[in-house]
Amino acid sequence: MNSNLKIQVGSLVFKNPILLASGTSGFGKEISQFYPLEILGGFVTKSITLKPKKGNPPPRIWETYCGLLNSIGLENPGLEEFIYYEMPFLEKINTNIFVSIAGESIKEYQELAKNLKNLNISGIEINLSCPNVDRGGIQFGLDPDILYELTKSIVKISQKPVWVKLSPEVGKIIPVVNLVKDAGAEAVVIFNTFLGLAIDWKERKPVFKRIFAGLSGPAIKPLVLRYIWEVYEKSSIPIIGCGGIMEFGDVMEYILAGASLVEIGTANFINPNIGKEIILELENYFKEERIEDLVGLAHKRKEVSL
Amino acid sequence: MNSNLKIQVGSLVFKNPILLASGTSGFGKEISQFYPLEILGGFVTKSITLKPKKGNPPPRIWETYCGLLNSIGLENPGLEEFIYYEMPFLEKINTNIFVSIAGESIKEYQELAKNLKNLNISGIEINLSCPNVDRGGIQFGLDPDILYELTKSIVKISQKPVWVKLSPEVGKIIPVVNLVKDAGAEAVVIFNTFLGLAIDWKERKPVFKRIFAGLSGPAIKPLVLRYIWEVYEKSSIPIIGCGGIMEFGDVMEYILAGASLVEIGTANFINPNIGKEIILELENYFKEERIEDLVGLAHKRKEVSL
Amino acid sequence: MFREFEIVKNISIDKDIFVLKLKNEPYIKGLPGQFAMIRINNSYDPLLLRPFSFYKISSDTIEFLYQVKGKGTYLLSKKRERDRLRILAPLGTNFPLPEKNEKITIIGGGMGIAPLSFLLDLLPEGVKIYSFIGFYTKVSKKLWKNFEERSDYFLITTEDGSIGERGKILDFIENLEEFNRIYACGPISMLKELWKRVEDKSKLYISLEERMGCGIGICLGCIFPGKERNLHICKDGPVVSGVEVNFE
Amino acid sequence: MFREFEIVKNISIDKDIFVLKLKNEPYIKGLPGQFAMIRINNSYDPLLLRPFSFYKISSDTIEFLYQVKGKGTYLLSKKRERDRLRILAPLGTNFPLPEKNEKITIIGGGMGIAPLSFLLDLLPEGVKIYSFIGFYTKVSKKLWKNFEERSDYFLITTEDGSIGERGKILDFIENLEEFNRIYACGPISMLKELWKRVEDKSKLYISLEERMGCGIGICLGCIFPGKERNLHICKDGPVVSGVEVNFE
Ligand SMILES: Cc1cc2nc3c(=O)[nH]c(=O)nc-3n(C[C@H](O)[C@H](O)[C@H](O)COP(=O)(O)OP(=O)(O)OC[C@H]3O[C@@H](n4cnc5c(N)ncnc54)[C@H](O)[C@@H]3O)c2cc1C
Ligand SMILES: Cc1cc2nc3c(=O)[nH]c(=O)nc-3n(C[C@H](O)[C@H](O)[C@H](O)COP(=O)(O)OP(=O)(O)OC[C@H]3O[C@@H](n4cnc5c(N)ncnc54)[C@H](O)[C@@H]3O)c2cc1C
Ligand SMILES: Cc1cc2nc3c(=O)[nH]c(=O)nc-3n(C[C@H](O)[C@H](O)[C@H](O)COP(=O)(O)O)c2cc1C
Ligand SMILES: Cc1cc2nc3c(=O)[nH]c(=O)nc-3n(C[C@H](O)[C@H](O)[C@H](O)COP(=O)(O)O)c2cc1C
Ligand code: FES
Ligand code: FES
Repeated sequence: MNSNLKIQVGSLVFKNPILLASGTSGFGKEISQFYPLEILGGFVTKSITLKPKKGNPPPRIWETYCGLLNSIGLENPGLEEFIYYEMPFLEKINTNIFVSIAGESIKEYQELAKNLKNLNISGIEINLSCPNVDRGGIQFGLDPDILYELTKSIVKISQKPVWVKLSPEVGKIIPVVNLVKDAGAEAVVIFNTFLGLAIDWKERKPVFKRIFAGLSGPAIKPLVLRYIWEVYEKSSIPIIGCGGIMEFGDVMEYILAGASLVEIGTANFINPNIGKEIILELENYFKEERIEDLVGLAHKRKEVSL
Repeated sequence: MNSNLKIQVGSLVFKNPILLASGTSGFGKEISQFYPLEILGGFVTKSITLKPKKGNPPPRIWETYCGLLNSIGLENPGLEEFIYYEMPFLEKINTNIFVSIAGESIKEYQELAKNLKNLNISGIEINLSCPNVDRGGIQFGLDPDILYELTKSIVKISQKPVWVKLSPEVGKIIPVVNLVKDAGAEAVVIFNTFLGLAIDWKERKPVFKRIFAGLSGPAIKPLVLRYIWEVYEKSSIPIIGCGGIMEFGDVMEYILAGASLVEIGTANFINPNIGKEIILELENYFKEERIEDLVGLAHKRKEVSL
Repeated sequence: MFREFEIVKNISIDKDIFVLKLKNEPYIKGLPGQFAMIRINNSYDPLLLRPFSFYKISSDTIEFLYQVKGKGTYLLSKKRERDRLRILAPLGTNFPLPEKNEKITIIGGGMGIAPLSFLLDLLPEGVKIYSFIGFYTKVSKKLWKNFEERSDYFLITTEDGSIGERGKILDFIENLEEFNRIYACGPISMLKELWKRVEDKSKLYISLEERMGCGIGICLGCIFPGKERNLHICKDGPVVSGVEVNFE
Repeated sequence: MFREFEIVKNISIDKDIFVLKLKNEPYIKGLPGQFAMIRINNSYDPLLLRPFSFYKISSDTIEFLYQVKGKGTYLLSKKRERDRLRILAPLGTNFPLPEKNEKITIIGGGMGIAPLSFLLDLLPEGVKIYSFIGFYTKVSKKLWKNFEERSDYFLITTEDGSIGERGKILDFIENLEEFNRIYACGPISMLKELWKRVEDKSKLYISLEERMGCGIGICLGCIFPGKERNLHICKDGPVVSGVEVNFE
């Protein structure tokens, strides 16, 4: 292990900046057949809800140019099954485990937080940004009052580090991240998927039953980086970057733009070893320097010559 | 020529729905070495400004996954040179020619419109969405009052069909397109480029001097389609779709989602024959049906089973 | 599990139909019904890996039978010997083999024959095999030779009658109850009709298809409505028992 | 102008350096300094075509000399004989040929030697040729043989001294004024220094590089600050006269 990769975010220390993103590695068992999850800086679970959720009907995924549209709809086993069947495995992994939570009401989020309180996890990631469900999800993330109240109460109830995962639909992002910070979150996760649409032109209808779906993958990287840059410039909350990270160089872009940690999503589908492979490259690259010193470095190196 | 491809938008008839997008084929001379521009449904010029504009310093382009970031900065010869050196060529092309205009003030836009009034062109596309300049451009497109006043006055001054080209930065799009419609525009062009950012991680600095740049290309297609869908559902203004069209199937997606015409941008760089090739495929496909009947058809075929 | 293999050959055996043969090194032990996710390009367009059932595996080579459908399979068809492909395999469930002396039927539609052909290769001696395979139109004998040779009874149909009987394959199978096991792979409409016709659903093994995001159970994209719960085809399948699914 | 060509060979002649040879059919007539935009993949990643100068053209074949730099050139290096590439060519301006009996110098740095080697092939007899080429480190003789053979005077340098003289190539050229024409291609820093040192800038022809979006003048991406106006390298260049550019 290379200690130059160590980085602190809020009250937690991460052995390296690489996490796996919510909903792209389930509860860890599958990927752990490829490499031990403890080498990761952290792991974020699939979002869980209070009750089990069947998710959306097929088709649930559709490929676009360098992108993936998904309409999974938060399929998950629910809190109870999660605690009984998934936690025992997760608990034993020697890295930061974040449980992602999603609810249809503030009360549901709170209920989830209450039940996670005594578990051996590092923190909670509030998913306020799922585009594929009817209630909760993205709408909550777009209402400043709910956003603030919700975050604040989860911070209080859980008494653990709380991250808030935002949607690109937020639009003006600075007021939002400031709210989140004031509410006590230790970091913001930028972003969940973008809203997108595909038409099956041979069938002459929308691909997805819910019409819109969430766009992830390499296509979105430059769009997300733009917000990472902006938030780093104008706010002081630590940033977890997420969106389109496929390779080592992409991680470097996120770090230099201002992200302290990154989450790898869709890339796990294309290469289940990707987490390990990127960490090895980081260990190699950071022989002399500390990754911490590179966070946001590109801001100091802009030559504004307009 | 296949008359099934004919389509009317506002007061104009287009022989097919394929146009080349502003800034991606200059003033037509280069592409005309590949095929006669008159086979196109229409041609939109590079945006012109009142005075010549040198544009931004290099680098001006950067490739992302399935995308292109550009920071050209509206380099153009200015109104006068345009009229003397470019119009004589454009005038002779037997298709709809739109001149794209960009200004730093409402007055500049008006001045441009005044001077274009007596030219033999089909209409004016107002570029209210360039992300790569300091004044005018995108900011105007985001201010509802300016947007309305500007559009209205250009419609009045030019006495030609006017299209307004929007930026994805508009956010809530329905109020905006309704404004544009009320102001007398015959169509909206959705979209100009998305704001994006890239870091040259080896150099550890932003790629572009202006930091942000405009993202185009196949990566953005699902994002734009989502707005096409929404505007078609909730507004009655004709839609010109633009963003990430690379192939025949992409055109079909746009049409089925609700676009009456499409503009091809970045694809011209990857294949200068693309306009011709897609038109040939359209002629082949629309042997029996009229393309007009497919505009927005996917809306009738959604099965909302949530 | 995610490794690179060298192409031995990749040739067309019929219109739009190819056999891809890889050197089985590093060695994969795959069973009939299981599949591989193939990374087509050394780029992110197409983005996702593509799933293909094993068609034949020996100690030296691995074969796939595939049809060119879209961009991924088109690009795959352009690969040549000595090119290398990254492959995630073996994945998913397999067809359970019958006992000696059982009477079984194998029902395949279109490219669905791929895993069934592999199953045929591995059936124990003494099993009585009834094979029924259907295509839309005439296909090369290379595609069905293995079925003809290894089966005790063999029937082929095409919808346009250009080869074998004219019609859909299920219309030519009368009594399904006489078989100890029924193995099927093909279009969803065929599987559905078959499922409805089989009384004792525990005898039925079908291989399902759905768009796959990952092939290993992490994207939850490959959903199929199960009887009790969602089935994820890449993990709970592709081969499922008739009792697990719900075609209603 | 945008057509498909078959690869005859694509082989490494040094570390990360390749020669790509295409069948010249459909026939292209290209001049030294002109270039081609090559579509690397049959997909949109990488998205853009990549520019490469002609290295050699005969009635049968077209050759490029290229170095693996990033994704595009990496993927290009994996192509093999019989693969096909779509190519937009010929593009841009060329080096004007000298008159008989002129005394010229050719100055190349790194991969900048590609168009200069082609220029050498086409020089009229009787021209007195002084060649100076520089690399960072040792390169295969295959790369500079043509220069050695065709020049009246030939000098090679490497920055680490591993072959030829140690140092930068420009440090070994004393009197530039004695030449009727000066042809150069290489890193921008080299071109800049050279430009500053040449008094009569009309004698100087340099080939410029910048990221290209289209290669045909429609994206305005390939900007270079000119003396009077913006130069677009793909149309106004890549070969420009010393009087056109402004390195200040
Ligand atoms: C477990 C499994 C095993 C398979 N085995 C084989 C096989 O042995 N031989 C073979 O030829 N094909 C097989 N397929 C189907 C094959 O994966 C698809 O044809 C292929 O992925 C299409 O890719 P494409 O890029 O060419 O097409 P795309 O452009 O992605 O799509 C073209 C068409 O193929 C359909 N399609 C795309 N992906 C899938 C998918 N995952 N499953 C079903 N249909 C799809 C689409 O609906 C569309 O109509 C299998 C699929 C699964 C799930
Ligand atoms: C007119 C012209 C002629 C050229 N001729 C040759 C040649 O004969 N042989 C040869 O090896 N190379 C040549 N180049 C450079 C070559 O085009 C680039 O090396 C290549 O495009 C890099 O592609 P990539 O995907 O491998 O690298 P990328 O991943 O795109 O970039 C890798 C590195 O290459 C640099 N680069 C990328 N594109 C260009 C570009 N268009 N011009 C200059 N640098 C670039 C980047 O700054 C980066 O450092 C020429 C460039 C131009 C403009
Ligand atoms: C199939 C799929 C399922 C996802 N499920 C969730 C989820 O349950 N909760 C969540 O917060 N984000 C979810 N996401 C979003 C990802 O965590 C991530 O924010 C997004 O995909 C962008 O990152 P990427 O481009 O690296 O994939 C999902 C994404 C995909 C593709
Ligand atoms: C290099 C470049 C220059 C552009 N210049 C202009 C311009 O001058 N005016 C304008 O309205 N749009 C301009 N655009 C935007 C395109 O017209 C188009 O809206 C955008 O690229 C999205 O379409 P695409 O994905 O098909 O390229 C430019 C785009 C590119 C890539
Ligand atoms: S394909 Fe991803 S869960 Fe099955
Ligand atoms: S590369 Fe597009 S204008 Fe030169």
